[in-house]
Amino acid sequence: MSIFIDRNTKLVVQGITGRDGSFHAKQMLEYGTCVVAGVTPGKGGQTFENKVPVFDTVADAVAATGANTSVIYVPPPFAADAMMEAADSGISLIVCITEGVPVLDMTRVYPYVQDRKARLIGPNCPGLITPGMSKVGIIPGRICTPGNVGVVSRSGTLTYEVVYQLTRAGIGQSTCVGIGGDPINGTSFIDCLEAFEADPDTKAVAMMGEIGGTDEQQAAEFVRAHMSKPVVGFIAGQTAPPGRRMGHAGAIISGSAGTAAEKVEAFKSAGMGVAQRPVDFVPLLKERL
Amino acid sequence: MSIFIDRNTKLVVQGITGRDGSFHAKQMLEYGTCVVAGVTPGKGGQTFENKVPVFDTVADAVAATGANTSVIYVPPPFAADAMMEAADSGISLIVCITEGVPVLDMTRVYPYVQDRKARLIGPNCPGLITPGMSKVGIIPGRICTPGNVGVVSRSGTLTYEVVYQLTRAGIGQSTCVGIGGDPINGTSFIDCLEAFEADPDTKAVAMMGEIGGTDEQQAAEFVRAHMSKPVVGFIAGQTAPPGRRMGHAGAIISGSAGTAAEKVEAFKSAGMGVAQRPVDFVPLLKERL
Amino acid sequence: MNIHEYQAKDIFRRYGIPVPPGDVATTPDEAERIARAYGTGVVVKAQVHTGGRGKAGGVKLAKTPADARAAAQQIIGMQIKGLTVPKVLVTPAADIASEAYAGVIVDRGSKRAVFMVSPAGGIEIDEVAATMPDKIMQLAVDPRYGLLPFEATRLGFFLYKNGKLARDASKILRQLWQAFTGSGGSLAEINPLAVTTGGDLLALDAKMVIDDNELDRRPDIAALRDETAENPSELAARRANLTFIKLDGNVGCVVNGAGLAMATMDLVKYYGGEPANFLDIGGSSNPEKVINALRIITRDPNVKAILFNIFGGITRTDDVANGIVAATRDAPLNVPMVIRLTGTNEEIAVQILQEHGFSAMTDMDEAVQKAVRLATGGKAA
Amino acid sequence: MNIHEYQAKDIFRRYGIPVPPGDVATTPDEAERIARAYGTGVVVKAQVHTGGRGKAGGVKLAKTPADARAAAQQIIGMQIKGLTVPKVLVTPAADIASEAYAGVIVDRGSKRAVFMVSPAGGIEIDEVAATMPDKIMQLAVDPRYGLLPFEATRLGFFLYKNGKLARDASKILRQLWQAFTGSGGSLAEINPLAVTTGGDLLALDAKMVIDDNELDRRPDIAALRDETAENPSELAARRANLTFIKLDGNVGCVVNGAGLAMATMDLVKYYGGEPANFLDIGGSSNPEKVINALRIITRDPNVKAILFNIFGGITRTDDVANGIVAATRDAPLNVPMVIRLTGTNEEIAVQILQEHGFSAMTDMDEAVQKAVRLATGGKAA
Repeated sequence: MSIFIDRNTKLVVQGITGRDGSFHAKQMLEYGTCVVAGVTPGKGGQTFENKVPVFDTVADAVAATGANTSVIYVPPPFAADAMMEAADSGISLIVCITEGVPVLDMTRVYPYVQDRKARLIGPNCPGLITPGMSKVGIIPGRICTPGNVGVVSRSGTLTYEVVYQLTRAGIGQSTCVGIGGDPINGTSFIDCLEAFEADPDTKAVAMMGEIGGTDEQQAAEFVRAHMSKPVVGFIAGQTAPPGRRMGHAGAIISGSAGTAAEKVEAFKSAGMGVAQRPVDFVPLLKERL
Repeated sequence: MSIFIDRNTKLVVQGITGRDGSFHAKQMLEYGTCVVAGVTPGKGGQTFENKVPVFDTVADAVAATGANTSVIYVPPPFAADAMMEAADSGISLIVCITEGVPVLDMTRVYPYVQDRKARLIGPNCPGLITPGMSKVGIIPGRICTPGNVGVVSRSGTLTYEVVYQLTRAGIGQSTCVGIGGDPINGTSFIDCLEAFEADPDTKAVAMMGEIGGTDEQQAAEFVRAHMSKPVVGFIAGQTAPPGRRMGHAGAIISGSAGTAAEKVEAFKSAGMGVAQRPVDFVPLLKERL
Repeated sequence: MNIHEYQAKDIFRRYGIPVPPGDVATTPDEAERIARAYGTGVVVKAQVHTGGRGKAGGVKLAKTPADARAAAQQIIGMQIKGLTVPKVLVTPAADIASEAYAGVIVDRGSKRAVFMVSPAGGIEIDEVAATMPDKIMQLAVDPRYGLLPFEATRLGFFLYKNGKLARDASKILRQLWQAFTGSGGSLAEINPLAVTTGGDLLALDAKMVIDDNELDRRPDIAALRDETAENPSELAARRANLTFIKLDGNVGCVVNGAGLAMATMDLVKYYGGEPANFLDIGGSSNPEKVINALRIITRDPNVKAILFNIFGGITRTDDVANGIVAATRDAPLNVPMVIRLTGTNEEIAVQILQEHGFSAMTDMDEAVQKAVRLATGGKAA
Repeated sequence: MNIHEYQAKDIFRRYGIPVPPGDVATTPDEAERIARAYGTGVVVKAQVHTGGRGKAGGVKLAKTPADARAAAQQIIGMQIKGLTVPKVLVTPAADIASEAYAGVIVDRGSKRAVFMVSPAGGIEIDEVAATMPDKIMQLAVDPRYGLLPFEATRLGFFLYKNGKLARDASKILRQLWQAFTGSGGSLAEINPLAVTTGGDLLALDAKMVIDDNELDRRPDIAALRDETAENPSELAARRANLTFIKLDGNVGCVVNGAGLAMATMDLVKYYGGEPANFLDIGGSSNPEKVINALRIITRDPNVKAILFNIFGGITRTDDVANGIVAATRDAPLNVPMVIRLTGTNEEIAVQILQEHGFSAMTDMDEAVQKAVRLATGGKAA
């Protein structure tokens, strides 16, 4: 019925009293997400929107509310600490929206979170949504509709574009996950594909990659070796010049590695559908459902 | 027949060209230990005593000789690095003789070695010996004789004293282990007791503790709960004043904790034999064998 | 952020890495003066944020001060891969016995910083990796421990069999690690790491790339940015807090979100056009960003049509519409513009645009096709 | 190594921890001068390497410079737990609203450095642990990460509900961690951590213990050793590279190995005597160490008999014998001596001793009994 978040998701919002945190906390509440707590050190005891208690630490929030999922909207200098705090406080799913986290910070965060058996999504990601049920992050709820296509992507608005086109074509989504555009992130394409393969209510997967790194190639290999469900892929950045960072910190062709062409080739070799344009997802998925 | 070291022990000596390293490497060779390699960076290619090849790194030594055990005789500033190098090179038993390793270094070494599933004995320890078979460290071979009493101790010469008395009284040893006198060390009394309990050729255990910490109390609890074999204990430091470090970095009564009296009490509560004097080990063990 | 060779060498020097002396010249006069002061043959090296300086003629050996002057004359102001060389490094020529490679880079696969060393130096490490992979040793650093001494020793002995050189190299690698982490690097490279004829190690060339996300907390490193070495339009974009990369096509693109921006460029190409740029106005809906974006794009004489592609999620499309109206009121466009907007406050945005004489589309493919048609005068799509 | 309160405060200050001003006086004159300069009431605090200063009368409040002079007069030179107070710290009296405790110590159980904080400060943390354990929060620091900001925040909010105080405390804890690790500490303690009536945090007292094994690599910290505050015989022993602790008994003990040394002392007690000292000559067989050991022990007028207990493993017993011969040749003993030697080169050692008129025993228990008998004039054992 979904991956990573569902009706049991009890969310704590780290940075709930900040500009972004408060805006999106409201949006999530409106969408129906079970937001049980907020955290801002020094604002413990306050109440957000007359219903969500605010705590000084994540540990306090977890102890008082049983929160199991966290979403982070704190500025980049504090994001690494926030991720580690969540993991150390027993949170099992951590979603970091913050853009601009130094990559050397992430090299420290990654093993820390792993040692505590938590899943991290992001940073620099739009989060995830299980349409009609729960939304954690910033993906606009109204562009989604419940259904059986899993969506996983390295980007934000491109995901919205594709999801919106799916929704308008009557193709609903089981869960949409934005894994983020940074070179080091917590959850990979493969992690999501594995979860979609195991999810009984996902029948096909739409996957949006981009230039830089080899995540898509490894994902293609995973699809070939381990997936029974059809996967349709797209790669952004066919026209990107080498050696330039295309907005996302991770979207860069290094030397001759990480090009769109090699990724598309990997998709094809794995027997995946390949969308040349975002709009191609609709017919390619329809054929496969 | 023994714990930790046996006929399959293939030893690399880290610091083999140093003063202590070369002296004890010779002693170990004479005792019959299978010394397969030495390591001193920059002396790779040399041969020690015309039979032991010297390498620049432990990784090289392991690759060339299949060494599985390491003993470390390098000066304190380099000891932490040497322990980590051994663990990272696939050595499964690391024995660090070096005295004077900063304790904050050890807080870093311990998780590093653990992550690599290696056993560390020491630092600041005399090592271990399985009489008649293999010796790793500095325990004088001639004071030991093969037999079925396991010996474990936090100290050096006190161990020799007891072992020598046992040998003269005709009580042989399965393995003698000096776990070292530092506040943080790799292998505890409990680790050794557990191994002795599992060793079919150990029939009883002699254990020499001292003031400081609570290792002996925990060991007593382990004896009570998990050991079928008799254990005789001794605690050095009945007359030590509180707050003073008695030679060993770990031998210190903090506040009112870690006294000899409380440790002896723990031994008694656990049903262990208690030697008031070193010489008492002989009759107490004879009764129990 | 890229920094110059001479800046990277300054950082290396601060961490104890042996680097040759050198001074920077922005004029041929200065270059000559520097060469004369050294009193030896010198190398004159273009300081520019791109590779391939050597092949492009940006590195020249000069035996005399007059030669140095002439070399600087040729190099300063030359174009290498679209960038103008603003200055040169003048450094004494060294007698070299052998050249190795030592670098550290953030590796996505292992999610760690990874050292790479090779006794085959002086050429691109990618080339070594492709042609003689056994000549490269890689070592991923556990960030919780940093580069451990024994790890540096392993790398050192892979580079040199000689014990002294191996130990010297291991020290340099530890210093390189400090320089790398202490500066917030995403890459630090010594290529070549030379053995002089006197038997000493010397970092003959130095390259560092700084993680942009580190700059806020490292003002000293941020201050190394050389704006004279940047593309002027990219510099203007950065100052306006826009992510902009200039390309050679004729369809100017204004998009929100990096992934959508790339997909839009790709679609321009798909329909037979060529994108003139990558431009991400980001998630906020500040009309000021739209004004700046249009200003920067219209400065490029190649641009024959402008394409807006905005998917309103967090971005409010009415804010974008207001930005378009404000920007074109002050400086009317002399190229056609295609606006595609959808999502948050789409109806309001369309109304605002229509009130000011703009039409808006909602379908991305149609909008891209139209923009390409306009840019090419109907020749494509 | 113990350092003084004022030295610990200097270190804390260097790491940004707010500590009150203060100056050190070694004479009453100085103390008066310092108090006058502050122009406020002061506290005069004994600087001595032991706890329980307050109870012993080593801390006095002084309202006027004359009072400060009088207090210093009383405190400097006084004995606290066997140590002579060499100097006092004169520090302005502060107005305190509340007192908390913050400390970090190397914990054997968790094999990590552990922070302990308690809102109940100003008393020994052991007492708090015994009487109100829920008033203590402990946090073991992962040495691979250091004290993380969120961990410091957790501790801060355990100390203070007030957000500003909690954040200030969390900053101080991070600074304390830096001071602790940066100095090679095995303990660093602020007790009390005071809230002033003005609402600021202040480290009113400071205690640090340095890991002796860190001193070689931290010459700046090693230089803090105050030899005037040490027991003279222990100072002499340390200079001779011996581990020596003075006790109150009459049997002087010279042993190789710490465990055996303690066991020997215990055996002295077992047989009715009292050890005069702990002394470990270590594993090396340098005769010089034996000479120094004898010199230090015989300086203690309480010592009525000397007991050697040497188990020769690495230590060569013949070297020890030679040391005994050399030491007694230069300075004949005026107390009886019992020598027990066994192990490496035992036969040679016995021969050397016999040649010089000493007898040697091989059984530890017999030797101890004999030494006790000699020290007590036959009254015990």
